[in-house]
Amino acid sequence: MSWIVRMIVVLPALAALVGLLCRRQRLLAAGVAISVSSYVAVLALIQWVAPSRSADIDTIGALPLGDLSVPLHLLSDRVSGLVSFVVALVVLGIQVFTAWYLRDDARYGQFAATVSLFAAGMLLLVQAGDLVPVLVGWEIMGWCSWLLIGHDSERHAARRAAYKAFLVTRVADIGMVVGIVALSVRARSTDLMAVLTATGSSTLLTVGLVGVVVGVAGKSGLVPFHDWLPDAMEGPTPASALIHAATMVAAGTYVVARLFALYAEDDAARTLLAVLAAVTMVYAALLALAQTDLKRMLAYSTLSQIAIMLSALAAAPAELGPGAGISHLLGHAFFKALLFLGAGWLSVLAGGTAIAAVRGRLRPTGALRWSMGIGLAALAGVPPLVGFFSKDTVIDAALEGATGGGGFRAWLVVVALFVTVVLTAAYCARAWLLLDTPVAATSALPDSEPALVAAEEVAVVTTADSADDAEVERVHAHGHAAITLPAALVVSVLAALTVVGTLFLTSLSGGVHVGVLSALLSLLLVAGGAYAVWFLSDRGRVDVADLVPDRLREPAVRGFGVDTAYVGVGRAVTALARVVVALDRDVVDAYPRATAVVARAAGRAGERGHRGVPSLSLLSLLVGVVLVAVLGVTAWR
Amino acid sequence: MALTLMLLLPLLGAIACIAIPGESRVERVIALGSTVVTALLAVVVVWGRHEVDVPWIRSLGVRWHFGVDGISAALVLLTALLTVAVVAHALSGPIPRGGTGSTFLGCILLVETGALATFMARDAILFFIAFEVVLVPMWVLVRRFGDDHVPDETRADAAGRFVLFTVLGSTLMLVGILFLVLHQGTSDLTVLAARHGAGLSHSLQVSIAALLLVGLGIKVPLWPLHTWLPSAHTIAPTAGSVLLAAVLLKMGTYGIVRLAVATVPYGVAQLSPVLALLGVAGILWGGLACLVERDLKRLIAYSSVAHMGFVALAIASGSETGLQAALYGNIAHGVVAALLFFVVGDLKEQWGSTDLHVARAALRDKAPRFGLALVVGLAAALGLPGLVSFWGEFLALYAAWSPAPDRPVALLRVCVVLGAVGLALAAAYSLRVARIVWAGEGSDTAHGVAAEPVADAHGARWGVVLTLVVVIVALGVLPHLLLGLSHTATTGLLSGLGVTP
Amino acid sequence: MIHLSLPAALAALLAGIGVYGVLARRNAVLVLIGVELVLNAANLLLVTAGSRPGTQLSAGPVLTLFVITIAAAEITVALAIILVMFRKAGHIDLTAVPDLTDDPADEGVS
Amino acid sequence: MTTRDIVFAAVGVVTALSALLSVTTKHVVHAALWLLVSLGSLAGAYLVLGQELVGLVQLLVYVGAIVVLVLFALMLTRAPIGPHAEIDTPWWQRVAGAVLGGATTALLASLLLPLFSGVSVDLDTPTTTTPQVAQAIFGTWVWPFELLSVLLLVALIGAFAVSRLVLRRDADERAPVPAAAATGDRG
Repeated sequence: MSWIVRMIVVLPALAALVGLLCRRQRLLAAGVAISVSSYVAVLALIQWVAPSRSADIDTIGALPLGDLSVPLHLLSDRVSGLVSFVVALVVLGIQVFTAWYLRDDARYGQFAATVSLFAAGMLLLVQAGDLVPVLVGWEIMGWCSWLLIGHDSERHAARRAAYKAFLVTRVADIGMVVGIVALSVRARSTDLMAVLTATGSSTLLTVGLVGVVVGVAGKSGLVPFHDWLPDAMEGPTPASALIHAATMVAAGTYVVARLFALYAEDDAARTLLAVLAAVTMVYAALLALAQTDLKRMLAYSTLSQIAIMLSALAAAPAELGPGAGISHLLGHAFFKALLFLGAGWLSVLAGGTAIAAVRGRLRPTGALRWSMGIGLAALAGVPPLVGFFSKDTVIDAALEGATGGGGFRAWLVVVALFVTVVLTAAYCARAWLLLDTPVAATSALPDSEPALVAAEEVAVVTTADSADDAEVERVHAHGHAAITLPAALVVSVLAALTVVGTLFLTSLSGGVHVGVLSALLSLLLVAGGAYAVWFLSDRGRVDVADLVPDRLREPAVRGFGVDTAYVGVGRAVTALARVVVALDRDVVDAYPRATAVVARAAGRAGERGHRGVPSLSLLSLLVGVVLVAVLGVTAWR
Repeated sequence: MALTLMLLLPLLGAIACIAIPGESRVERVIALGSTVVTALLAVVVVWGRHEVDVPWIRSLGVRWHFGVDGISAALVLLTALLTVAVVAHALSGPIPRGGTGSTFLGCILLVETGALATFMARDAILFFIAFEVVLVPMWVLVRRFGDDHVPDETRADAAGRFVLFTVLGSTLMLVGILFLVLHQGTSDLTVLAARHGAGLSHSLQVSIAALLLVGLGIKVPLWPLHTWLPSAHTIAPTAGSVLLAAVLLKMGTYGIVRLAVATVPYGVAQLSPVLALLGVAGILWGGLACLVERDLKRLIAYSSVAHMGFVALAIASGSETGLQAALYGNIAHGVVAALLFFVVGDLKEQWGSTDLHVARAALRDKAPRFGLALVVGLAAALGLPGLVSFWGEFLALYAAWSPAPDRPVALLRVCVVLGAVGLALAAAYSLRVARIVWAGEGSDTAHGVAAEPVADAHGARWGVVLTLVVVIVALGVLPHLLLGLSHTATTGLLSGLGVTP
Repeated sequence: MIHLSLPAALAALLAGIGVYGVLARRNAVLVLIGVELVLNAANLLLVTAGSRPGTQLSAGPVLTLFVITIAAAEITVALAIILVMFRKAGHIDLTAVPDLTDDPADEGVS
Repeated sequence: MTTRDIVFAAVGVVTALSALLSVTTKHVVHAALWLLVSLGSLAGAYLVLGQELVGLVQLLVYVGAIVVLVLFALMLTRAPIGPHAEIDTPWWQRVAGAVLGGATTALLASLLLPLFSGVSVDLDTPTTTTPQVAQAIFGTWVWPFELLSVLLLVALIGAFAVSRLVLRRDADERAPVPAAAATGDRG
């Protein structure tokens, strides 16, 4: 059993290495990537189906560090098995889809290898039974996201987005590193079991857990670190699917879930998490409603959904465990992968992902239309799709926490959840109406023109509006090959999984736990939100977002200038850096230079002293000699 | 026997090289042969933990006492193997202008001799002598073989700074050593370490520790004493930069561990807050300077200041994990800086300068091998897990968070947070470089310099670079290789320090 | 028989005259003449002391010979320097105020 | 007073007087010539003291070589013939010189005279004969002797190098020495 767990981590890493070596042979690279990810998926299936709970699977042996124990163990249980399986499945789907999507890309080999490495990082994090491998997987994913987002590094926007993504998450990782250090100092070990069972300073615990929350906020895009994620749409669509669906942004949820026992004891860290999650889910859902680009809308929806997962962990009562959060993580993985891959497919057909470009383009496509429909419905939380069950499990858990003495924290989460349910239904309905209503029905309307202009202006400002420009260019340049059967199959299979995914969750303790009343309430809210949009948009003829005043809409599309704030922080640091360089040159280095100047001046003065009139110098010399002699003689006497 | 031979071989090679006039094939054979054999001997010596101990200067009580233990083993291997890489790299390209090839190779061999002797010396006086041997050949490398695109005065300035700073440092160190030897009655480092500061009054320990730390801190370099490093790195030829970063800087930290921590533990403990603060100042200062630095070689030099700050922080923690982290960080920085300087040196050879504000073609497409090596080097520089420097930096932070009992905990914890900020700065500057050089920021307008082709790495140079990449990954994935080497030695070094397990 | 106080007195006198010569002349060559007188005073003293009974190793005459040799060496170098001075400055007057402008060779070293 | 005392006194007076004249004469060339006389009579004094070898070497090296060299130097630096008013330093320096010279003499005399007073040697049976000196030089003193030969060589090369050095710098500067003709006669 344990070798399966090890293989799940090692194989993708090896696949990345091999893929990098044979990146020039496209077929070979694709073969390696796809076959290894399917094999890993099978292994993960075995791990899930036949779980053996063991917390001390050796990897490379413990590190000899004296007072700190770093066993570097892997931990295998049902949760890690299930999450690995879903991750592996999504990665497999993405690899297959990429083989078609990037078939004309010169860097396909590198891309596939990076995806493999990314998967290795995520699987390491999932299987880790030790905080150090968690950090290793965490950072490897960050690095791979930099590579994937910056895949089309010819474009300025892609380079900028990649830089921004890595930097923002890395800044948040200050908290992660400090948190992990504090937790392991508390336990004198980095072993997860030791950390969970350690008893010690509660200050250290709070510092550690808050640190981890900050780190998670960075990677999972909680406010105020959220703005990197929409910009990350600059990467090719499969990369977005990978980052959003089951790996990087969801990793935070998994880490917090692993540490849930500790969070249950510490109110401060949980309150912080609850506030951040509540703010983020509502804020991101609102912004999703206003977006002018399909992929950016999906990105904001991811932010909102991730916050929902984390809110479950922030509000659920201790005895319920982290099941609700994990459950939503898995459900979200299915339908978000589906939505992104579907968006990618659609962008190839439509030549872009801007709403203006894809408007009404869904109608004539068969399987794609169905898939997108299922995906959006799941996102909105329509039963019996997986999204409904996982989300209502979260709501139920939060309600239980609230009624069970969770206080302000839990009630905040509950309120935010219900608001988000309405908003989610609203933006899903808007997206569906925009995608599915034939253009003929809308072209007569005069006000679509200003919207386009506005979108262009926005594009100038954010430089990231029409995401995936490279794909657009590719399509415009020489057309894109029609979708292959495997790629289409991937989308369909994901759609099917979105329908039946609930069955996976049932194997999880606390995975599906829907209260009748809360379910009914959320159903009502979903229906209400969707109907409101349908009504306001005049049955899809008008974009609801256009009804928002431009004054409000444009900043919303731009993310309310958070990017400018980031740039401001960057400018401030750079200004500080300039001060440092100036200080380095003019203050720190002044001392050595002053020493040199003083030494030279002293030398010159000495030299001048020796350039007197020779006869006078002789005179004084002899006076000195005679004086010394007289002194010597008298003293000797 | 093998040990003495290993020390004499590069020395004889150097003398032979320098004695050969002009350009000929012979000195190339001599240089490569002696470094390769020395490297093999180094493996043998490290494997067998050889030691040699015979009387040398009887009237001073100085002995010809060299040996390898866990603390120096990795550094000896690093020096010996890296010199092979440096020589191979130098031989597969044009010798820098400024003198004959034989002088150039001879100086490299002399630096190797001095560095190996420093790392293996078991006698404080011997340590000092070996420490000084490195100085003059390094000066020649910077002064005569330095970057010929800059005016002669700049070269003189850089070389002069290097020599004067280092000499000042080693003079202070010598005073410290003499105090120590005078009061302990022996210069044998093994005996001194075994006494562990016993028999020295507390004030004396503190003053000796201060002298040693300032003296060696110049070489490290610690924060306010670092201004010699950027100019020396920028001017030095590739071989000089690599040796400077990978070998010479290590002599400083190694000296702190070997001379100060082992022999005057109380003094070091008293001064550790200062050491930690200076280390963190270096981390932030270097990181910030890298954000706006225009010259790539200068930038790597400042990043060296930042990385050595982590090592200083780890030493200041005083715990066993801290020492392990310091030794690991030492090696890690050696390998990473060597890789970066090899790559950047080759690029500078082609481009003539390494100004980041000049838009150039993206290495990613134009020279994928350089691109790969550069990206791996930068990833390691920002402390990416799975690459070698992660362990040193993470463990340094851990150690500083839980220092030895006699250290100021609160201060060190503040230092940890600031050090973690330094990690974010490292990410910012590494990716800034990657964005400009690797992804070709600003080269969208494909004309001028940006349109010029870049010759990719090939032959022996590619071999050298690839080997370093492999080492970086291997040590990052399997940190035991190094931690195991130094484990028992650090325990011994700290015994009596009062470290509670 | 000879009383050694006589040569000792002569040596003291010669040394005094030599010192005066060094200080009284402005011509560098003539200053050298004063120096020679002082040297010869030393020589005379060496010979005098060497002729005392019981002197070891014939030190007196031998050292005198050595001093004469050294004096020859000294005067060679000194005259070379004087000739150089004459060529550079155009005179060998030691009371002249020397040129204090900086040598351009050591400028620009920072 | 023995005969030798009287002879020595006579030679000594000549030596001292000529030395005094050589440092006071107003003729530049005369100064060198009076030095010749002084050093020659000093050689005589050595003879009286029983050191024939030293006396002969004094004649050979000093009188024969060094004074000639000094004369050459005087001529090469365009020494004026005839009395010369500006041969001496200002009067106060001369006074200081006289005081210092007198002090030197007084100091030495006060040291040496007590030391040698009453010591008298019989030079008819000299303590150190020339063969003994020769043996001492090539026996006990052979290393310093060899060292001296090196010193002479170094002095030779040094004198050569000093003049060359300045010549090269002159060539580098390409600046002639125009003031030479105008002020040369001051020396």
